[in-house]
Amino acid sequence: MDTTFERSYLKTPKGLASWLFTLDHKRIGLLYLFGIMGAFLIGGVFALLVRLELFGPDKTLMDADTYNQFFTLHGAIMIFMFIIPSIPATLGNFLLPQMIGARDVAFPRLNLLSWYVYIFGSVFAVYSIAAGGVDTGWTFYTPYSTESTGAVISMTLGIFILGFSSIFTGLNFIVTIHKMRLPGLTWYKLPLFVWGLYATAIIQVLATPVLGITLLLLIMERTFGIGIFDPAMGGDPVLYQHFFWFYSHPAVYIMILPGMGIISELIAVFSHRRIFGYKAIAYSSLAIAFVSFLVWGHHMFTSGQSELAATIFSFLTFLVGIPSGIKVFNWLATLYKGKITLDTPMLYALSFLFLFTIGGLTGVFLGALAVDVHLHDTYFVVAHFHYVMMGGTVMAFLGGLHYWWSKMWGRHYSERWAKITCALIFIGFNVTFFSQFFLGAKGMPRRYYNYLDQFQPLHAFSSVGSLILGAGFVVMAVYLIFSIFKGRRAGTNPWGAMTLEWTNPTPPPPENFTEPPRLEYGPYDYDRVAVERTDT
Amino acid sequence: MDTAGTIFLPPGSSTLAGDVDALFYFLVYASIAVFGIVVFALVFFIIRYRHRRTEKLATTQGPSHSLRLELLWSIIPTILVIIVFVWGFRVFIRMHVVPKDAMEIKVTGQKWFWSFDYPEGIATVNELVVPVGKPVKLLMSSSDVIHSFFVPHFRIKMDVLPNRYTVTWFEAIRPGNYDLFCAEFCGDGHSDMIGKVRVVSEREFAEWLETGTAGGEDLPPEQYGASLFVGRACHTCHSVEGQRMIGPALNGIFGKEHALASGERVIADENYLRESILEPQAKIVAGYEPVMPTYQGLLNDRQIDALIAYLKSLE
Amino acid sequence: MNKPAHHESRPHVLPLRTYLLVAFALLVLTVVTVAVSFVPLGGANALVAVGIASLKAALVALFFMHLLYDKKINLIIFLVALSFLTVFIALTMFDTLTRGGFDIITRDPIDPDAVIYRDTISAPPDTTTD
Amino acid sequence: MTADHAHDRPGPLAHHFTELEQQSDSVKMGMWIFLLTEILLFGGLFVAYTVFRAWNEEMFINAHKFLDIYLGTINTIVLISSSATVALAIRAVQIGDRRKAVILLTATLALAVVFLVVKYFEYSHKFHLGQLPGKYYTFTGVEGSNPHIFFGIYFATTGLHGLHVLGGIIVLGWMLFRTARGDFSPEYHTPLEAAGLYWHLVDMIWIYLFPLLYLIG
Repeated sequence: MDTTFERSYLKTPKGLASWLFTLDHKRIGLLYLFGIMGAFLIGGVFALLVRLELFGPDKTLMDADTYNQFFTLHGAIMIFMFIIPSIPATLGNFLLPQMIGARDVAFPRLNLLSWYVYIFGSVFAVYSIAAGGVDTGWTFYTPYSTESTGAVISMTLGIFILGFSSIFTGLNFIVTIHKMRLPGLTWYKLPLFVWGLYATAIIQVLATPVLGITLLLLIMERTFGIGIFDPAMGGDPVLYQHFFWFYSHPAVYIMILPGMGIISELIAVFSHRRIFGYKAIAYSSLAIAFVSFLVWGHHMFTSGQSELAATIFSFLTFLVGIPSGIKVFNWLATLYKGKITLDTPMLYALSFLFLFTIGGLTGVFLGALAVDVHLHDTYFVVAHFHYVMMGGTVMAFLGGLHYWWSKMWGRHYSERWAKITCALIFIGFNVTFFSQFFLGAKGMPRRYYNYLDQFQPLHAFSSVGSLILGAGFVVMAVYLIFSIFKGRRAGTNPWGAMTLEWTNPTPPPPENFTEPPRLEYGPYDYDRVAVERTDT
Repeated sequence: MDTAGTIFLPPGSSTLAGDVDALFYFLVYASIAVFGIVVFALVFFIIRYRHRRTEKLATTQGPSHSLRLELLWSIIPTILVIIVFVWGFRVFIRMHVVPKDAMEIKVTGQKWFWSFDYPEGIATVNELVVPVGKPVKLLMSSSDVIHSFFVPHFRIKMDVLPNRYTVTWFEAIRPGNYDLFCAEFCGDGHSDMIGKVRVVSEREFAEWLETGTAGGEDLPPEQYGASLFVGRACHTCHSVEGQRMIGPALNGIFGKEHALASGERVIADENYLRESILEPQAKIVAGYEPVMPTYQGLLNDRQIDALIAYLKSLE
Repeated sequence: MNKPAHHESRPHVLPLRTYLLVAFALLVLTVVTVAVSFVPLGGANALVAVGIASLKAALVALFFMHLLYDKKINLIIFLVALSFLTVFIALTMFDTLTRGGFDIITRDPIDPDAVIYRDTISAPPDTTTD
Repeated sequence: MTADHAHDRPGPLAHHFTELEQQSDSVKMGMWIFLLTEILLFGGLFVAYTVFRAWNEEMFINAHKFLDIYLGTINTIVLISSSATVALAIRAVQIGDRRKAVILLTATLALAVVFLVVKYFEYSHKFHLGQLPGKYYTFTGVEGSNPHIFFGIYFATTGLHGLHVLGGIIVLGWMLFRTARGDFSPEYHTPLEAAGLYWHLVDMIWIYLFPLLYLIG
């Protein structure tokens, strides 16, 4: 009955080998999806274990060394194996060529290679759990990381390899966006998700090599003691922090910029409204990408860097807040006079707006020099970056995943369960992390295995929230997997969207477009053309 | 300036706290205002422009951009953040310029306790005793990895680096006991690297300096040793109830034979215990990491004897 | 952007002379920079060496790597790499060269050999403070 | 969309590109972005060099005198010549002279090997003297504090660069094979151009390393 299914990228060609050696960007996107979901599961289990241990002071479940390993692994796995590849490598890979009317990315073989590199690097990283664990925190600060007896080398080597995967994806996307666009699809006609991916890719190729050399030098410091970062050999641990944050601060924007791109799509589609201030949103992505390289020192206000450097970094940090603010206001203005439908992806987009605003505003606290001195390395910082990373990126990712789910699989998930889950995640998230703002301001330092009794009620509250959050993700896994096999058949354009990927069959054929796509309207021309929802 | 504790911040107990808190609360109220505007607009638009799936979708008309509005919400936040930057910067400079008349105390962070050396030749562990109303300059360094000196009530935090001095200062405005945390991850004992700042009156401080490290010398040796065991942070890593912690449990070890990491065996007599306190790396008990720092200079002979007496008394 | 330029079906071939001249210039500059390094100029030695190296690098990039004739986007990519490297160096040096501005520490250094320590002490390690 | 065009598509054109020029431009742009990542990878080492040199200029000046300036100069000339030969090899392909291209690429490979051989002699001499990186450093002839840091940076930068030369030999060897096989024509020689770009960058990095380490220290 379903010839579209039989001819779709999911079924042609068939067989495991055709997946493992595929050059199709859509299949590679799905391979990445399985990879990062595995990483999310492992990282999430570590997060829950950490939260359970913190339910009460002293020993609750595990001893201090195990706890230190668990929070390190939670951080390292979530950042390097989940959130950095999350949106670009899965949704980006799946959608970018479809959105610009291309048949594939510029370098399909490099694309597949990047997935294998990702798996290879992940194997190293996961191996370090077996090989004695790592207890340095995901930042690997020297000299602790040069002295630690854990499997620091295999973990850093794993992350070094994962960096190549990130670079390959970024390189591929930049060239694809420059060279593979449909003739006539000019820069200002691109969907904003593509702009987000473009800005992300620029950061990926510019920043990741510095992470590479940082980790190489760290490995050399451990093996030869070359004396650049290790004070015992005459090196400077603060210089390590400069190196590390030169990558890791822009990396925060590798995580959030594609999320912002997704939100731009979702807000426009579910308000059925031309996006407000297209150029401002597009350019603010590039502005964020650029300024993100100038602000890394705000992680180091109490680290012993000079007062002059701290001041410069603080000033530049505030500059990066402005384009983020512009985006939020433009999204809000897009809702004005729209036709707003509250489908699940839109619920995630609205959650994003709510949570990201909190994350952004608390970031201003941390950028202000004097206040940061009090809040640095406390739970306030933990709460802040979870609001940005999880409340921001993960919410956007989930919104995007639900929005394009039918495009990927040709089937719908259960809308009712999806809404219940969205509520669970929203509530669980806020219970878990909002309490941590109070903990941090009260002076609770981060990475504490044990804590003073006065912090116990808030810690317990936060731990309960994490269980709600975890339950939400379990339910989501169930209904999403169920939908792949039994979900209601989806039509070509169930949301009434205007971007190109909704003009081809669902799920798409291997070559994406059965006939050359036509540019009859732009991605947000809701004021010119009435697009109908087509769903079966 | 005196600020009471709130749901956010602990009571401010140093001269700097008022300045920091003022900016903090400015940020809290400004954030609530901005957040309120965003959420109000969000909820209002959702209710006002809600669309049911059953209705037909038609074209929507609304502004595609508005230079005036976009300038408005670019310029106002810019002005706000510049105010916050300048404000934060001014307080930050105050934090970093140590008053000329400050008394200087040497702080050493090591795994996993703090030690304080007074110019008068007194040394304390995990307890910083200072007079109220007098600026105190802390000259800090670490003997192993990076630590961070953090007293929430004083709103100060500064990393303590190996091989280099860093400086911070405060002036306490109220007598009392305040928590001192290590805020930079430093290993298994990181969360137990907790000390106290005891702020006392000028007179009490002078008396304390006279009597040395808070007395106890007149106690029987076992009791004095017991107080030192806590006061010198031995209990951070050693249990006296038999559990394995970062270091081995110390009850009932005296006079018994123990296996060392080198494969040798040793009887735990007075000499061995003394050596283990002053040169901890000389003999490592099998199954433990060589992480204990030396107590050379932190304990005098009488105190070491008292500690040994205490360990002997444990079952 | 990037209108397909159909007239360029054949590559732009530089004359042999250009390559040989550039190679010759590179060799001459190498000899010059080595020679200058034997002349004691103080701090200027470093400047001259880096200046000549940059000139050589520019020759390689513009002619051997065809940046002068290639699509401008490739030149932009190259310049972006150099400018972000400059940002990395400059902002790091803002810290490393200005440490210890407010805190005059009169104690002896912990490890006199530690190079990072140089700027944060007021007195050289061998003078005794009283 | 593609099946009916299959007969007029040139051989080396991959399925997802529409014309050869688009493919060639994409590959070159991709290569330039790769070179950008290489510049920033080495960039970290340049930052370490600059920071430590600024902190301890005297030690750097004293220590650099123990590098062999003659071997360094020879290697610079070798690498510049190899860069020139690879550029000329591409030109030979562009004008359709395959024989000359093969000769020039062989010369490039030979020069690259010479570079590594010279490097090998330099390294083994330093190992012999105990001028080893970091904690293995035993040499006592350098005045100033922590000279092992200079040699640590020396080995890190030249070692990483040496690995890139080794990678270049493999890539250029493959290109030599493909040129000899006749894969490239004046119309299509993009892989050779990309390999050439890589080799020029390796040369360019050495152009900086040489004066920084050997001449001014």
